[in-house]
Amino acid sequence: MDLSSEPSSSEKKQTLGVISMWKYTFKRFLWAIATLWVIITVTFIIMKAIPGDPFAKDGGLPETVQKNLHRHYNLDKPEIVQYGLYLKSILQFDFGPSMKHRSITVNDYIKKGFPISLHLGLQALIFAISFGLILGVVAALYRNKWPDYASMVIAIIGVSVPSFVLATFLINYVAVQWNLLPVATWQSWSHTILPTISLAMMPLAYIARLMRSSMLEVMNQDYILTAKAKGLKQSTIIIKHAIRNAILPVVTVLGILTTNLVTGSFIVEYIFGIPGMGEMFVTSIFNRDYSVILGSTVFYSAILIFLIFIVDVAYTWIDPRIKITEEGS
Amino acid sequence: MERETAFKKEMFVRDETNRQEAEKISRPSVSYWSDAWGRLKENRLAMTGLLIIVLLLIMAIIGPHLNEYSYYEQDFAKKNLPPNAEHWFGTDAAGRDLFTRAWHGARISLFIGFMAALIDFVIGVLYGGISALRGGRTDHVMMRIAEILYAIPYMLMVILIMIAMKRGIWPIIVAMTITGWIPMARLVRGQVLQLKESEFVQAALAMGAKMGWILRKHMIPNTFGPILVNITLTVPTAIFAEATLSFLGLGVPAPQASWGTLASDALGSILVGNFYQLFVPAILISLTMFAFNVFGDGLRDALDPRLRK
Amino acid sequence: MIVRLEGKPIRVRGERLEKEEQTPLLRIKNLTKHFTVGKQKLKAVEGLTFDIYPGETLGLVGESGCGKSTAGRTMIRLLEPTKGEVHYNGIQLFSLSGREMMKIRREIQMIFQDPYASLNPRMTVEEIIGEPFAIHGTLRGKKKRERIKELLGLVGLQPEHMSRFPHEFSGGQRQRIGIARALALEPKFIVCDEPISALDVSIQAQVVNLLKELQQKMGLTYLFIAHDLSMVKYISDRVLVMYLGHMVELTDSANLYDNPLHPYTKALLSAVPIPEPEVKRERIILKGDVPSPINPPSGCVFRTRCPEAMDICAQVKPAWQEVMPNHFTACHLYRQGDV
Amino acid sequence: MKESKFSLLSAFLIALLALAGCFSGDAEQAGSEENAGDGEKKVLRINNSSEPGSLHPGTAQGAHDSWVLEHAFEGLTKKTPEGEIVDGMAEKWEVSDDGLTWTFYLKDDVRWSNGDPVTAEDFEYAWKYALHPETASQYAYQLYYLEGAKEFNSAENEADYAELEENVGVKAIDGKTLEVKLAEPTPYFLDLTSFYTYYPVNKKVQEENPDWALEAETYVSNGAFKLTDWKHKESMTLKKNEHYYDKDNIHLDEVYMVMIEDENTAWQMYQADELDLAYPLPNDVQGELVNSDNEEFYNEPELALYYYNLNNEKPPFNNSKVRKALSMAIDRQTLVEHVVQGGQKPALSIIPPGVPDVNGDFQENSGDLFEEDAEEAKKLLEEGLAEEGMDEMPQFTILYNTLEAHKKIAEAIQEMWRKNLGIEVELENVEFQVKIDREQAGDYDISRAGWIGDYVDPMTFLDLWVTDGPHNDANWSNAEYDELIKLAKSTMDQEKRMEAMHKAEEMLIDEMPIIPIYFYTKPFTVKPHVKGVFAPIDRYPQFIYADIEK
Amino acid sequence: MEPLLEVEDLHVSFKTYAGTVKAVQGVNFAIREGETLGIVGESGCGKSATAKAIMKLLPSPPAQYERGLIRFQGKDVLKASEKEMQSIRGKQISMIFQDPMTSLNPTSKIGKQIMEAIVKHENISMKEARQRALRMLELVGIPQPEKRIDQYPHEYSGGMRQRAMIAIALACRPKLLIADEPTTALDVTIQAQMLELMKSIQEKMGTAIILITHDLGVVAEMCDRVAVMYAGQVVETGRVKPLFKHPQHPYTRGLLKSVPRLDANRKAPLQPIVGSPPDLFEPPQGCAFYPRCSYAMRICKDYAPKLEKTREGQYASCWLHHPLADKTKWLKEGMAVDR
Repeated sequence: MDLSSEPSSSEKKQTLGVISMWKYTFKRFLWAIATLWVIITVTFIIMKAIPGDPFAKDGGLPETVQKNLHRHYNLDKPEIVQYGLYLKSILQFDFGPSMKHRSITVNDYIKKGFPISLHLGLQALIFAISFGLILGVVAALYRNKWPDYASMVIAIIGVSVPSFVLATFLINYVAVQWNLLPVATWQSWSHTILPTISLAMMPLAYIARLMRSSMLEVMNQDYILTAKAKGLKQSTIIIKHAIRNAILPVVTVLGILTTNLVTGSFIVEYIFGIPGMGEMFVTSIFNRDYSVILGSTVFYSAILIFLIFIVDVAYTWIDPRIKITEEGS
Repeated sequence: MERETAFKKEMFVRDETNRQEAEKISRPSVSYWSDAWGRLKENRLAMTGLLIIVLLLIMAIIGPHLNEYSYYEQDFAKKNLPPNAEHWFGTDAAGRDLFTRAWHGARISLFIGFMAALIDFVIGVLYGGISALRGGRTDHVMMRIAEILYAIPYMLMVILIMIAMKRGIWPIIVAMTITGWIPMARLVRGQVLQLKESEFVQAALAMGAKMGWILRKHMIPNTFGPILVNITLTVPTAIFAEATLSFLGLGVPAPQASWGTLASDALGSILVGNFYQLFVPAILISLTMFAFNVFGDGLRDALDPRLRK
Repeated sequence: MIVRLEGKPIRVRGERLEKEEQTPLLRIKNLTKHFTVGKQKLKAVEGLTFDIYPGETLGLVGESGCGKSTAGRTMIRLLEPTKGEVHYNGIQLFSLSGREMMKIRREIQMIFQDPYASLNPRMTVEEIIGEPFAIHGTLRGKKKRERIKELLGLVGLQPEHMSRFPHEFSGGQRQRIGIARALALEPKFIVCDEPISALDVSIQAQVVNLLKELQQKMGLTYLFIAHDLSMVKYISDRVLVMYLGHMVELTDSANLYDNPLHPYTKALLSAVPIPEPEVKRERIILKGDVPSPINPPSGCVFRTRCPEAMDICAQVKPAWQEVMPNHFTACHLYRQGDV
Repeated sequence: MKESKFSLLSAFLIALLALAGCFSGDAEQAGSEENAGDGEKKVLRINNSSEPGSLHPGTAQGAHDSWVLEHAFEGLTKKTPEGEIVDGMAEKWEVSDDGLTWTFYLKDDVRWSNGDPVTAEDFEYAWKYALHPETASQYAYQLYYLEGAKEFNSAENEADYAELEENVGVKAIDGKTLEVKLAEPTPYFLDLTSFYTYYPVNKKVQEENPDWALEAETYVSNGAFKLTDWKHKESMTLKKNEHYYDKDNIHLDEVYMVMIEDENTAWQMYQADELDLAYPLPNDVQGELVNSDNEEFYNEPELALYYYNLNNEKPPFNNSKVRKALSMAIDRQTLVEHVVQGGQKPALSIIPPGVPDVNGDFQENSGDLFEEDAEEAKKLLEEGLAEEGMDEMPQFTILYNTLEAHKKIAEAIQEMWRKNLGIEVELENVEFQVKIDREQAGDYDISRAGWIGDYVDPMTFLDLWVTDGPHNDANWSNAEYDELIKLAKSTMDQEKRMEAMHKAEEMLIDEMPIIPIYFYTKPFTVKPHVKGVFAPIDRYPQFIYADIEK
Repeated sequence: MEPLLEVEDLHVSFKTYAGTVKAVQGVNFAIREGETLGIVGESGCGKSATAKAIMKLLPSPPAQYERGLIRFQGKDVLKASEKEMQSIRGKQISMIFQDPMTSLNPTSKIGKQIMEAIVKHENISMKEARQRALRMLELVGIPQPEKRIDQYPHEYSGGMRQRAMIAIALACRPKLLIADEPTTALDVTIQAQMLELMKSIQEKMGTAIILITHDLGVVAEMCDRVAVMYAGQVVETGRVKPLFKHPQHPYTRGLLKSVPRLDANRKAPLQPIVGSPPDLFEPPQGCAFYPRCSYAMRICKDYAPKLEKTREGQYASCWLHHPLADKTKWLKEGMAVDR
């Protein structure tokens, strides 16, 4: 029953995996940069295609004043020069001045707005993950019984109500009528509750449904049977074997979900008057504040790319089966 | 050995007829789709969803004609009426009949939803199909392009494009589909890659089948299930996205109304207690989302090969 | 059941004699197929060289991952080869254009392993069996239906099965549908890719008997791929054993069972459990697992598991040689005429 | 050896929670600080809607900037709650007979919030700064009344800057005397000196730190309040300026301004007692309050006109009968009562009420200059179309900028034209900036517009429509009208001016290059415990003298 | 001697949307300590369901234990609570499954998966449990257990995974090991290793084994006694040697006749069992094997035979053993009938 002392093929694969892991990471990094560049360019072109002057005023401005403004913001230069200048400043991590607000630059905007959006987004994410996972697991464990239906109804209501409607209702009842929580602004933790709920309902529902189907699939796997055959308790099986494997698909969508939450909060931020990046994005679009639109799109995309990258890494990290060698294509 | 005496000798005569049953298939013939349908019918929630979708479609067609009001006619003498015998869903701030407007909105919202899904479907199938079938370098390049587009946050992209275009239903659809087709393309690509390796496609290839035949006879019928599921989930997403655009004032041009514009128009009405104006579109949107989601889930379960047999 | 081989001239596969003898239906020369996995090469098939004669059944045996299926598929150009030639009736298949290949495809067919995966679940039996006609545009309408009925009868199914879907059949019935499809164009050569491995014991015999019967009736030539030796012995005239992409041993079926030469063949033979509790056999248990074809061992690929491995095995790749008449093997234990 | 990766994942999640916790910790501090002060101090909480574009008087623009500036700064003059122009930084002033040279004498005890005295140089410096081409000030044109101002502002060559700057008609004679030379006689110049572009800037501070206006820490102003806290995009805090000469009449300790864009949310905050003053109000709320006798509700006149531009260069809108027909077919009473709902006055003339005539009110003296008459309108339309050789009204579009209120009005007018004239109109909404672009390019049929007077004089409206005027989006041109405006601009004789301007207004109505719709009002709500808020016709509600009595 | 495990008249069915599948319809067998019992049958005959039923591993719904008795060491398993079952599973009875890849939790280290069972059932520290796991890995022949213990299943080869599964199953030295097709997914040479391993472990630990397989060869090699299942029922049971020599049921006979034997003359044709197994949605009223049986009598169509003793140590359920039955054909074909 002795086996040869040669290292097995899978071991070799592992060592190869480590080497190519770095190469892979580096390649991914270059790729991310290229993607970002394409996005910058595309956004820049769209930006220039959008009609409307950022300095327009009802009734119009005297030509002289307009000229001064355009010169001030380099808008009088040929577009290719503007593009070059923009690329150059982005390389220096400088997104330039806001065209509407002389008091803050786009960098200030991001510095100020992003932590808030991030806080709101992550809080919503944590809320969505914790409740989504619980709902999903409960639904799967009580498949086709009332807890399943109850959690899925909650989940479906979550995906069914537009966030602006939900937010309006929450403000009207919870804050104004019942006076339980503040209406708007971003001051204390209690101010964050309503926007968090408004924002989290959609991903919560999504996670719950994903987790449910994932759990159902995992619970049918042979290794669950193995665990059961070992005599483990149902709770041990669910916690140690089922959830851990079922959570993998949830982890894969986490990146996109996080960006959706962090970048998709503009309506919630707008309604609750939260000085985050989303609110700033919406207002800057309506103000034609080019530099802010460009800056935030580029910044958002960079985050998205970064998060996708992180999730890829996290995934290889949780799931030992993923072998980089097989990702070559 | 003790035997019951009821057995007679002739019962133990060699029976030669038994072989007729050897290859018999006792169950009635069921095609793939009727089997899926049977499975779907068992799922009460999904059937409820389907019923709601059908009702919504019917109402979108006949709803605006069920009373004498048009969706644009204003009558300030009758503004902000709660639901009553004459105006079944009440009236809005300009005295327009909400029942008619709601179903007019259904037309627009559902049109946007279905159209977006259809375009996503067409582009996604072509793109994903070509990518997977050509394989190699083409596949690599095409998937990289999709990946780049996918790295732009969806709603941001939609808003940017909406602003660059004129208002209208078609621009909304275009904006939504400009990156919306990517998940479909990925799905199709995955499916096709999988099918490409499947034995029945290999068998057809061994027989000398051409690409067109394989597409028509093997790829399309076999990817149709997952694609259908994806479509049922794209429709509500598009309706939802349209509602978001409406909130930002980027929805359909007035006095047309989609559910999204109806809802965002009515947001102010809640401040003065006219809840029904918001309830009507909100409930319709929710109902649609609910219906499509449960139907899509049910469909996925019904078509899931792992759940067969 | 008559076995065709009897009464045929003895085929001696030596270079010199071959020209005078019956010409092979297929000549496979140095067939090699590598896959790219990431940056690495997976060497699935390495330098296969053998002939298949008209009317015979050549068994191709090896464990999973030894490249037998790849070899079968590459031979009929379902996969493009990395290297090598396949001559079918003297025509080099790999140099044919698509249109020329199309003609040849009528004569070459394949039967697949998994009767569940090889039939399109969305097609009726009629469509499945009729697919070759549709592709080649040979038969239409009523004639086509008649022929399909005929084919169904040939494989022991009833005409009323035509409107049924694959999932309504049992595994054996499905495999018979697959066979009917393969027979539709009256081919000369069929690659049977493990046609019985997925079937139940009682059904395996049905399919094997059917294949034999059809061979007799229609003068078919088979390449019969299998992963164990028990059934291969029944159906094959000659058997080729593969290990890790390489040819290990090739000889007449009876010869192989009576007098296996290569240690791997010996082990393979002894590993098959036989349903005879009375018989006690001395078993050769191989150590370890099959190495990865990405990094095959140096020298003889079998040496890592070979109970008789020598120093030379790690350094020199054993040559493929005819160590006895009609008996080829690649092993350092044997030198030509040394047995 | 690596520990369970799963537990690491949970650790990551916990870390996220902790992160969230530390953020909110910060926020809570800020919150409690604010709460602590509530009991003693008199704090007025209002909503400024948006982040100000700039709080530098030279580059400020629009209402969200001005509301802060009007309380933090003071110009040469200021306005009383009654709308009178009284002394501000200047205690007295003189004007030459030709109306071209103005001399202002500053008060002695006026100081900046950092204690520096306010000097005439500060004014000269501020005005010239705003006019400097490199400042690229949007509101620089507000200073074009000064001699040489326009020339300086439109200079393109850097070499000319110094010379042109020298030629601008403002000069500090000494520390307390400011001499201003105007290009044309401007009877309403005094009104302008209370406008924020005319505010002074602390020259010393600006020269030391050009970015002083970007943050509260470095902010120096000369008004009743000083900016003490500015959380960009979030909130601003104004505190009573102890160096203000009239500080005894200032009762508020602090003004806390949030920036909530959404009117609905702001109103809900007001309802939940998180704000003391709500302006602007959501449309539906306005409608309800107008018809109620809610004592918190105020509805003050506003120096502004809501109108539709007609593209006078595009047939059939080049025909005055067609234009008049469209105008006469609008039921303005229904519109203001049911759609706009703010108690606005239907506009049957151009100048809003509240602008003084020689005697009385300009608008009252004008009276209704035309009548709405659907029958007559239909007739006129047919005639007009016949004159243009058209059988029926071609398809045309109303262009408006995206806003719920504009949409409702456009929908209603669309309906009225459909009912009264039998014509089909389309609606198109675009972003504000796009609308402006399209108007200036002449790429529209009918477009929604509004004009808020810069100063209290009919001229702020009437000079919009002079031939080739920068704001003449209707592209209307009438030599006679141009003459009348020129006449009114060249004299200080009020009687002559007013007569010319009445005539000009009548011409506008007669020709109807634009369709006046209604005169704005300023509906807002104030909590009962807040006293002394007043709303000048051309300003947001002012709370300089406000007090809180709880 | 009191049997370790007794199964009497076990009935299990599955409720699905299309109807009820009667997967197990009256299964009887017993196993004594240290013995190896083979359960043999084709796919879908209910052998796996029976095995899982013994440990009450079938999820309910859709499974329903309709009637019958499973007695393990005198205790009725079917009546045991879930908690009692948990103390039996892994400790008293263990199970290994067909596919070692899917049976191991991919995200958990092998060592952890072994220790889990030990910690659950035995009151020992983690450190001791790890020592025990190491010893188990060594016992099942995993090289470098110190290193392997901290690896994940995907780092193991197929054969090693099945070894690891055995290590998990035997970690608490159970009385009974149920092996559900433990070698089906493995290559022949690996299968041989595995059978060897199971034999040696049984010798060392004295564990009783229920070996479920479709391969008569495996049964012949491994088992003391065998139960042949068809369509949810045990049709024949007895000691391996006499049963293989003198099968008492036409199905057993058919099975034996349809597999080729390595040593037998390859020219002797295989005798397949015609047709396909019945659909368990609508099990036939009479003998389930009736449509495929070459000895079928009229009675077989309507009356189901019972399992009765036919020879010493052999039980079969077939009307052929009825005194009134016509046994001519049966006898002619060389089958022994005792009475």
